[in-house]
Amino acid sequence: MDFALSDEQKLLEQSLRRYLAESVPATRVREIMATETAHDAKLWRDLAELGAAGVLVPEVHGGSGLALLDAALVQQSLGHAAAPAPFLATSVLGPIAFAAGTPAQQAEWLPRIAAAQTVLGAAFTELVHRRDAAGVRESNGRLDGTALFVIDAGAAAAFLVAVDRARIALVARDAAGLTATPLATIDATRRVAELRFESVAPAEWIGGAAGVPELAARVLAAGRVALAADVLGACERAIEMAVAYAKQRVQFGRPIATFQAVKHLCAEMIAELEPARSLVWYAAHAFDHRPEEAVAMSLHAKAHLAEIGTQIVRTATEVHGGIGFTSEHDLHLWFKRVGLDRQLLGGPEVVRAEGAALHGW
Amino acid sequence: MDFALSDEQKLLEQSLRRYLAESVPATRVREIMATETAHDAKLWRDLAELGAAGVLVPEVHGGSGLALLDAALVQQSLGHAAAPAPFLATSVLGPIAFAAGTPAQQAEWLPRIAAAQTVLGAAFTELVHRRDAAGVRESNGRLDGTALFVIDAGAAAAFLVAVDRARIALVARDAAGLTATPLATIDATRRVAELRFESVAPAEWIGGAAGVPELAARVLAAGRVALAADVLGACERAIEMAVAYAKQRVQFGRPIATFQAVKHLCAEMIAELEPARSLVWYAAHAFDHRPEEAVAMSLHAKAHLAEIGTQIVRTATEVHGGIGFTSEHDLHLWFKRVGLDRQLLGGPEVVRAEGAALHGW
Amino acid sequence: MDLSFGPEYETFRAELRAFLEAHRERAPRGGIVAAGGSKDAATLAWQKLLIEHGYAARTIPKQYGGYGAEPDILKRVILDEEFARAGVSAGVGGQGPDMLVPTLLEHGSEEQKQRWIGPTIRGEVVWCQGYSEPNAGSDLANVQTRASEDGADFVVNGQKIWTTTAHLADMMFGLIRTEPNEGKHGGLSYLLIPMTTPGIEVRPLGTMTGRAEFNEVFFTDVRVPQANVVGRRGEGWKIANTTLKHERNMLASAGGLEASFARLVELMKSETRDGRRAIDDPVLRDRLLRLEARVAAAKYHSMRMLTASLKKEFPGVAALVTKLSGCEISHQIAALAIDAMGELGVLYDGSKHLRAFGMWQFQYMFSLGLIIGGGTAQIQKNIIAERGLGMPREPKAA
Amino acid sequence: MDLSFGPEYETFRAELRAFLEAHRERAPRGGIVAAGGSKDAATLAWQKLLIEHGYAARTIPKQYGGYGAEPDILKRVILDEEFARAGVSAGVGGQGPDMLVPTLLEHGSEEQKQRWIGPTIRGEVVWCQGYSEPNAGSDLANVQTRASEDGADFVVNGQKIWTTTAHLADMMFGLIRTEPNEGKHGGLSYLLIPMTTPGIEVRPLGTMTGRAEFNEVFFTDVRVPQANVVGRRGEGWKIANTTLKHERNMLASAGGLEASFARLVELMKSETRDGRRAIDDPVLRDRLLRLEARVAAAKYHSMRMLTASLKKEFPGVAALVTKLSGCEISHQIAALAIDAMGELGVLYDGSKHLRAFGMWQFQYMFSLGLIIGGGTAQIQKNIIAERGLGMPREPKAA
Repeated sequence: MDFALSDEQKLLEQSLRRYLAESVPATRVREIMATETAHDAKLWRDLAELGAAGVLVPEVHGGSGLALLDAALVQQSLGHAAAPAPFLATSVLGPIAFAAGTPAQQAEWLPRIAAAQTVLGAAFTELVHRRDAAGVRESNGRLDGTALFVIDAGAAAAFLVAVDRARIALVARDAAGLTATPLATIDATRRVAELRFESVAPAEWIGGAAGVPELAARVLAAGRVALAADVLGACERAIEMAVAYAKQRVQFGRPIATFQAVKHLCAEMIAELEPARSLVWYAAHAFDHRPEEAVAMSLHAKAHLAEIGTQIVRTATEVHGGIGFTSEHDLHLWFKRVGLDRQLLGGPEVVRAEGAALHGW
Repeated sequence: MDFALSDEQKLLEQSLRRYLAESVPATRVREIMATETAHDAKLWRDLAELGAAGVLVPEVHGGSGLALLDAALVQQSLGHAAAPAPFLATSVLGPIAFAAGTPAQQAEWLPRIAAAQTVLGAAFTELVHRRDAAGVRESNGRLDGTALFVIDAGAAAAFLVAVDRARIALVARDAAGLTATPLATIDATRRVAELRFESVAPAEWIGGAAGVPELAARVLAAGRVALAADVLGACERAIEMAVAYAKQRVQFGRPIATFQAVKHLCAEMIAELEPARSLVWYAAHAFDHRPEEAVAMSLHAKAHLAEIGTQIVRTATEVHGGIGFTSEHDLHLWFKRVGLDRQLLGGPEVVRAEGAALHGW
Repeated sequence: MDLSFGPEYETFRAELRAFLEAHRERAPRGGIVAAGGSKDAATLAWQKLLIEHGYAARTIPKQYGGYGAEPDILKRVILDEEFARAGVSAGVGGQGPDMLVPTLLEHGSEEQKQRWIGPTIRGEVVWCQGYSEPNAGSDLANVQTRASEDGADFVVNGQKIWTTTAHLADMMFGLIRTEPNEGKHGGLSYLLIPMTTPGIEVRPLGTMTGRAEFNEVFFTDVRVPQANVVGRRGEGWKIANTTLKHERNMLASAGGLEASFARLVELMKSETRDGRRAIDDPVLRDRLLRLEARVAAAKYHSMRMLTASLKKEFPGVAALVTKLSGCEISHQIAALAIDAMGELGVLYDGSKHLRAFGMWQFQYMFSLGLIIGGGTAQIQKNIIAERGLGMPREPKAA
Repeated sequence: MDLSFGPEYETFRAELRAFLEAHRERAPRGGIVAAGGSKDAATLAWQKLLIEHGYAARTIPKQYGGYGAEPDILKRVILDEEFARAGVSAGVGGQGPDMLVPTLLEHGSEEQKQRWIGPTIRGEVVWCQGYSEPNAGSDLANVQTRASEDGADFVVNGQKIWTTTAHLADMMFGLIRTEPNEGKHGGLSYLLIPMTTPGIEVRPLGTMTGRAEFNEVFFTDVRVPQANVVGRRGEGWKIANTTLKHERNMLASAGGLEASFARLVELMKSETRDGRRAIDDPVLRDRLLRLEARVAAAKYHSMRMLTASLKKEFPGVAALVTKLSGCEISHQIAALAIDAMGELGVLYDGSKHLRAFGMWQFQYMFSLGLIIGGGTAQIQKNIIAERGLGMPREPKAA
């Protein structure tokens, strides 16, 4: 027994980081996010070749058959690069959902996910709560209503949709009666949308029209761990940038890194981040190996990373001074990425309230 | 119009501070707090001579006839000295309560308060909330039950007692059926007690047995402003001590005050304290001059000072390093004084919830 | 402590209300935020009307075009309250009236006062501030933009950054290195520079908010008369530090926090989650109450500081801490608004469902910029500790 | 990542449970806190039994009196869990077994190992640590207690402070200045000093908690054999830094947080306000959940760090941050407990109505002392930034 990444996991992480550093630097991120869907087909295919897109897809369907911890490492690397890639919905939520699907569904979708031949969007906000008048309802086999904040909707060919706050339907983007409207957020590296359903016939139910008990809890738990991992990666990057900047920026005749105040800001950031990394690892591990703790740990990871993440990207900006506030400098890409991660699938207060309820408190 | 202390107020504060610095240094505080009642009759008489004990007592009854802002300045000076004196219950809550009393009650009690010829204790916790099975009830003119956390009970000759969470009775310490049991707290400069009532005949009702509308709200508001002022004074002292210590303590070959980290801790303390001082002034002013804001402002002052006060005495202790943690060093007197102030008449969460309810939120 | 609104003030308030009621249609659009660069006819006419009535440039002496009233905090409070309540423009503001004019009154020559104060308070001349540079951020005395003498002129070369309204401004007041041999602080002069001078180039500077609130200004052989120095040559550092103290009267900033807090309350009453209002969530409500106390503290603290400054008393360390907390509270107000909205709170850029035109995210990011700007929080803390608490400076590096 | 409890571990756990069930009556009272100075017969006998079964001194080599097992985190976890669950003493702990023994194993001579390790792990010899001095707090290298040579002995003069268990200890391991000409760091030696030596005086040092957890130790012409130096003369600074790394295995500290958090939950379920339980207050509950996440992070972080240390991997900056957060979490747990109790939370000193013997206030104050102790948080942050993040040191003062 040991509490550490395996050599394979370190290798996966290294190869991803190397690829992202070389092929998706901030300049490239800016190009991709300026496109309509913020989707780069080549980047997505490359992620498949690196074994990332299919990390959770069983080997029999062409994937790597790995666990959520591996997926979290991928998500973390994407967060570190602020990479625009529909990994969360397609490669985390998709396979977790399809694990409850029929053999036919699995055979149809999982190989395409692993090969990065498709993109999925995930309309799961309603599993957490309803804002405004949102809500998708089923009646006589038809879907009506609105789903807000659909994740990775930019280039999605189909959507996993929470219906009646419990069941999950799979709906093609071009289904009759379905309208997707982009919602612009602060974070342009990922695309969120609103889906409007008017008497839409669902293509499929995942696990049948009656739904699968616990499936909603499972996708939410996986999604929240992945979002926590994304914050983790983004914060790593923000700290790296702050430390590097402090070493080279000279004020009052010396690098600002020699000022105790600047040092301590950096120390406080890393002191928050490192234990949080261990928490994310454990939460991801628990998802597959400690089912009784999986949901609680996903909530802790999501809420805790949201809180410290917000603080870290703010502090990193302060260390940069004015330059970190400019659009020209890249730091704000991570600042905003963490801002979106914080709210998706429930902000920290929401998530902690769920945690308390789970305890029966 | 101006937002500042008057010359008279500055004079009152100066004379008090001078007296306390000379006559009640920490060594004397320690002597007084080691006695059974933590009451020093001479100190109490001196405060009367300085016009402090009767600050709120109308001139016709031998007092100074001043307002809560003046009383807050006295309380603040006492907090600054960590002085053991039953000012809060006797000289703040007493006169505020007796203002609603009968002419006879006023004539009997107010001159004795102004002359420091008596000490009152205040059993008002129930006006905020009940802990454990506490509660004093009236039935057929008799009082039964328990009052917890009675303020300034050490040398009290009589107690103002909240009955049925609304009315206020005045009960002599030696009333038949009344037992006072000291409760030891972290702060030995003031004495808190439990009162047990067994069929006690109340000596008097303040404003009649039917009670006075708003009286409970008024005493609570005044008491909370005074506690906020006590925190203010204690924190002033803690910061003074931290800054002075930092200037003389040498580590790594230089005074620790030259280290940016230490400087910034001190800067953060004072940056919290100074706006809070303005808030306390306004809350005290509003009590007499802006009745519609009085309660809300008392809640803000109490909760805000409790929060920043806790933080400031902690930071001051950190600036001192190990020495600030010793019992030999005086700093802990203020650390503990703020700790008690924080909880009396409602901790910050409790007080903020009241504030929200007051808004109708 | 006298905050009573006596009859004189009630009359003042009643007159003001009547004035606003009668004339509000003549006010320029855009709410109460004082315009910093708009010279359209409606704005100028409105400002003229306000000055005539003593509702703008109120304490500026008559001989320089102001209303010439004695300073009176309570009237200042009433003005802020009533313009805010009416939702009507309070006239021309910005760095000219708020920073340059007080500086000229204190340090300017009679000729400079006569020439600039009137047009500035009337809104006819718009100013920008030229202090920060790429290598003089927190270390402001490190200004590199330099002026060499050439006859009666200076010839200026260099670059300024973080210059708001530079693209709209007629004039800049800036710190320029005119005495190369006088060391960091002693070498600077406070110079008034016409923005139309050949050799000045203004480039918008984008920020994380997605808007260009700032500019960079480049100087290439820009000729400025030496007579445009305010005070004496080499005194620029001292004068700029006075100006910083004048920076936008503090009541206005606390008033901004109050207005922002009021909007937050409204937001939390209207936003729902599963049909429950945000304000009914005890955890969010607790954060709201914490902020309300902080906003109140900032408000009364600013009244205390303004009183001291009007009485020419030195309030000591208390005066140094305002800046540190104001932007922080603004940031926290916006942070709570965003959390109360949840996913709706991260919408931006004109998105469907966007609340208040994205104001909250803008405030969240912009207030962070302000925390950084004008000397980072770290520098502010040094100043508080050293000037305010008398703690010794760091020893010089070997 | 392999946290599976395979059959081997289930067996280990089952055996341990059976052992605790069978023998718990033989354990000394006082719960699971490892005794740091108690040499009563029951404690020594219990420790002997634990070592025989491999439940104490587990990884200490057999030749020095230990059980000689390979390090195994999972078994360490199981031991902590099961002793905690049973509420039974986990045997002798303290600075001897936890700090001195690992140091001797790494730096001691064979003779020193033979002489001291066995008696220490058996609890027969109790140790205290002599590092801090009045003028060597955060600046530990500033140690002034000095030893001059006299024949085969050192003669020690000076003073130590913050010395826990000095009044119970047989021996001290301390930093003493033996090489007056070798500069701050190079002049220190790591010396083993019998506390019974004439010239040593121990005085209890009261703290704000009202208890005397610490002592001052005064040395007047105290003779110590030179052979009692561990490692080489002048290497004390280096060796002490290794010892600091060994400081109390990290799992135990995270386990303490977990236990403390569990007590907090129980408290919040039982304390009421107007009949409502503290845990039903959403605001307090939100704070509780925040802390639960922090406790979990600390727990898994300690497992990660222990794994790295057993694999002899250098975990980098991640290893440096544990101390900074652990005491802070403990302080915050106590702060929430106090707020949940309200006025009951400030009772102390055996007061009527006092909860848990005043444990919460004690923890609140004592954890603050720990934040200060062992290098203040400020020094910790310097170390994190400089050693962990490679940020440059401050320039030396001129």
